[in-house]
Amino acid sequence: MTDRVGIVAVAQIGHDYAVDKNLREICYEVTKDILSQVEMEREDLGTIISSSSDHWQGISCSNSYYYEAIGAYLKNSSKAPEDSAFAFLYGMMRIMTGHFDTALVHAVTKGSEIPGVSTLTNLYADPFIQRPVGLDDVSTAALQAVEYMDRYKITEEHAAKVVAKNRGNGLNNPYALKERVSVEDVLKSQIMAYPLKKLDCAPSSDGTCALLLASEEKTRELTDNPVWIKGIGWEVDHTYFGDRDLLNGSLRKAAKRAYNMAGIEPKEIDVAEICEPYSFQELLWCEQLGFCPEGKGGKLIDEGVTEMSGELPVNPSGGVLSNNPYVARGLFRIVEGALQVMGKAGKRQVPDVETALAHSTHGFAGQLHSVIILEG
Amino acid sequence: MSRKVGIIGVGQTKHGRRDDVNYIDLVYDAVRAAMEDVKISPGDIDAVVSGSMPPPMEGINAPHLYWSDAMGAFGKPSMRIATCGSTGMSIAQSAYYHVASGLFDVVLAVGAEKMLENDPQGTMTTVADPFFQRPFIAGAPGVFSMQSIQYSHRYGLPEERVRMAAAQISVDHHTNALDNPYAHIRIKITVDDVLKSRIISYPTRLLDVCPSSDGACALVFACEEKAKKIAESPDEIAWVKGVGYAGDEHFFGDSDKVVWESAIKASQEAYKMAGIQNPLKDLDVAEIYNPFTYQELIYYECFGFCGKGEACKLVEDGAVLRGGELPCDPSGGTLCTNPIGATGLLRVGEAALQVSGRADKRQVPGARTALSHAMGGSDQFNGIMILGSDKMEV
Amino acid sequence: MAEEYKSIKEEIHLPYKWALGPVFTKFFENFKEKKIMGTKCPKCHRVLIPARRFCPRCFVDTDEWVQVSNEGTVRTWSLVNFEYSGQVKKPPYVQGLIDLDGADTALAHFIGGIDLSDLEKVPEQVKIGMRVKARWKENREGNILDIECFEPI
Amino acid sequence: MAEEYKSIKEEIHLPYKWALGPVFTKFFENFKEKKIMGTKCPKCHRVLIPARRFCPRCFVDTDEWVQVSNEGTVRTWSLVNFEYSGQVKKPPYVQGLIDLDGADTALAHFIGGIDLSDLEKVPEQVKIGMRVKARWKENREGNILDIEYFEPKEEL
Repeated sequence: MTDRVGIVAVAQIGHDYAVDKNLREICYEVTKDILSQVEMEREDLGTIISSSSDHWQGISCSNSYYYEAIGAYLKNSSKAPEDSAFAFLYGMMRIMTGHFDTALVHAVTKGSEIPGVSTLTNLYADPFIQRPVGLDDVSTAALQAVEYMDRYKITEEHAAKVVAKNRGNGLNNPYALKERVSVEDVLKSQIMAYPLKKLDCAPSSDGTCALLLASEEKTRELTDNPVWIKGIGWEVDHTYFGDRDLLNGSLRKAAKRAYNMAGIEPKEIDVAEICEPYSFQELLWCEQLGFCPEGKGGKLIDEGVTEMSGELPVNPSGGVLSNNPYVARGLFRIVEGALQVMGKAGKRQVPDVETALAHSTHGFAGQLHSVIILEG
Repeated sequence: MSRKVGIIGVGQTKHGRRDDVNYIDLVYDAVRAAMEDVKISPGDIDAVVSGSMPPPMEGINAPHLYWSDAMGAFGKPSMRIATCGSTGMSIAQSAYYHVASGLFDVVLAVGAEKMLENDPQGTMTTVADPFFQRPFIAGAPGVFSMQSIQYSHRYGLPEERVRMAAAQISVDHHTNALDNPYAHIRIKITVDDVLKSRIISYPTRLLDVCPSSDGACALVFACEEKAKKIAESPDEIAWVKGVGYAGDEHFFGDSDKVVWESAIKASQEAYKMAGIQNPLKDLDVAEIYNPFTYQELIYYECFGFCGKGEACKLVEDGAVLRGGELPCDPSGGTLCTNPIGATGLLRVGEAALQVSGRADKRQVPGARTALSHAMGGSDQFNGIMILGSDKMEV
Repeated sequence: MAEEYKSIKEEIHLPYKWALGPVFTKFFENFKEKKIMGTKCPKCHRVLIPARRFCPRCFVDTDEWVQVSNEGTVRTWSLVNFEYSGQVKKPPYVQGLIDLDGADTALAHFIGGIDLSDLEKVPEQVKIGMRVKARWKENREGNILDIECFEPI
Repeated sequence: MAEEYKSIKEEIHLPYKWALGPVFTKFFENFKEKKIMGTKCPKCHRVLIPARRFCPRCFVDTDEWVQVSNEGTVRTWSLVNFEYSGQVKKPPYVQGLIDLDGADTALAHFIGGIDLSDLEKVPEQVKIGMRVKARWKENREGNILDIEYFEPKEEL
């Protein structure tokens, strides 16, 4: 890539603070946080790309309602809905053309205000074939889990260990849930959609986050602790659920695009922030990301490779299982990855991180995946 | 740095009431048409950008996932962009940035809508916030009419004169649509018909306002090298010369909708990039997003075609009508065809056909530089793309 | 005759519960005492209606609550004469943007007290610049429809 | 105690009437005679269920109707035990992806005839690879629920 694009500043607002605030207010506050970190005025912002969802907000053209709250009044600002990784990728492209030297990337979801993740993801399904039979986020993840457990002898205990790990990490993250969860708690929790129990599933949270992208030159001007974008890749799978290979979808190829662009191998990743709305998916995604051979996700968690003390810590922030503002969760992963590279992740900091991987996904059982590789 | 980007393929469906096809197949038809236009297949596409109106419009939550196969997007980077009414333009601009960034050589832009399977005004009402404005937006007609009525009052123009200018625009565009086989409404009307049609949302009457349509549009963007390789001839490439976009605040009462800042700023941003000094002279044709006749008068002034309060004169002199100095909406425009998610792309697509000389019976002779525009949000966003041809001045 | 293609019908019901937040809560609290409160921007000194946490143009916190009048002038209006699902009022009815005395942004609301028997006569009764005042409901619940409409003075 | 902030409640009702288009219309017409029809891709020769206008992989029009069996094997399944607004069936219920004999893509549908009295016992009754067959409703209206569910088929 010719000129590099840098991440200059990041900001987050978690569930506890956001839940009783109006959506415009938390968008305003997270944007002001970024501007104060880099001592910029709203007028100096180049372009602004936001991510939110009309169904997830109950307000159509969702960015219209908070347009000026993210400083976009009379600015060139667009919206990439459904997955906030889109907003990050699109912001990066606008910088690369040289039209803008800074881009504010923002995302927001108030999961406490919606009819429910299942009601809204049931609307992902076509109205004729799949919706009437009730496909939704949880049941499709369950269908994927049963196939995964059957083919590679992954057990409910393996999945429960992921929850215990991530909820444990979440205690160190001010923006995540604060209750520790044991493997037993997970196994005892009420069945949602076999084999997924309540604690195998991510909560529906309120939250917003933002980061400032800048051209290489502007990045050096604004910070002496830049994070560079080294590799990106994203890919979509088939429309009909029955058409897809649930255990080998689009993540493997999306990751390959990112690794090739960054010119590195999976083993060079120091820390990963992965989007795991359902516990066993962290294991499956780790396989697809090349962190272990196919089918060996269970072994990965058993050997503690992905613990904070392990060789390749996964989700030091507690991941999506500890904080899941649906549309914003992708950008939360990138923000956490950037904090790790900056060395500013506080109690959840993994020692001397050089390269971080951030991953986002949405759609039934991961129909679309995005992979971003960041370096110091 | 920014690479030169051209539009080479334009595909669209027959717009109108399309109960004969389901939503996925409607998109498939437009994408096949765009690929056949330049004789390429999905294998030649590096990335896909798509979008539509807010998903509550069709009750299907993620169109970019629902259409992935219909767009040939399987196994490709695919992203969705959505800004309500201006979605088509935002998609076109995103496809432009995809290519200009150097990340992708050939990018497919897809927009579609099926407005006749639901209650579009019911959906558009949910654009207004639920706390203060939702009871009062009344879909698009409600808020656009409140904008339209201010125009004559602002410049102290007799309401009759503005009423006549708007009616002339309606007759001109409906006549143009007769030459556009894809258009939804293709009827012969007179000024009298417009003046007598029933009130929808005063001052807007039936023939002042666009239909709700089903329809889809797909455009193929390419970098200079690929565009020259794929297109029939370099003269048939519509180069992107300028892009601009801006938005006002969410609350309708927060800003002036006659001297409309976001429309002014978007056009100035695009003109600066394209090197346009005097729009009326420098532009040969414009495809303006005008779901309501009155709004087009406001756009003429915001885009600098004339001074404040002079839009009626522009219409009365015929400058912006068929055969005039700067003919607007030779395709019949949004007034005759409005599958909203595709409409912004249709403006860009029609502008591309004009500058590449491929607009058949609706071709404006010798058109080399075209403005395309779209509007969205709560009467809030405006986006402009200037297209131009590099063929020799004839 | 083209082959008769079928379709599938369904009505989707989506329940939402939106948090008002501190500023909007206080704005609607004041409706209980028939008071319309705006907030003022320290930089541009505009009084914003509805009251807001920050000024959209200056991007700074508003820092002062200012009561505005229940009376104002019609900035623009429209007669709505078509139906749509979710509509709050049965058409025809008149709605408008009202510049309340003391406010620098307009409030969208209904305009009542208009004879709607002959729609063509409505433009004679409603004029831009017309003076109107709020008509409050008896029992108010803390939402925008606590004001029933604005009626000509 | 933080000041108690209010909220606004509203239920959005939006009516829809989605066009099926020619291929799906014919697909559901055949349900009247308890027949499940797929369409075949001329390039990759896969039989697609439900029948479709074009092949998602080859991006070409399908050109041949092929009837597939009412019987198939369970590719994967799940027991749904939670409620959400707009849900078609009251939980608990079992659903799965069924690879019908003769089809190359799976059909999502309900799996019935399962004893749901003890949820813990369900995984013993439903297995990947299990043989099932369609159970048709008496009066069929031409939609996916004309098949009430797929039920386990005793192997003779």
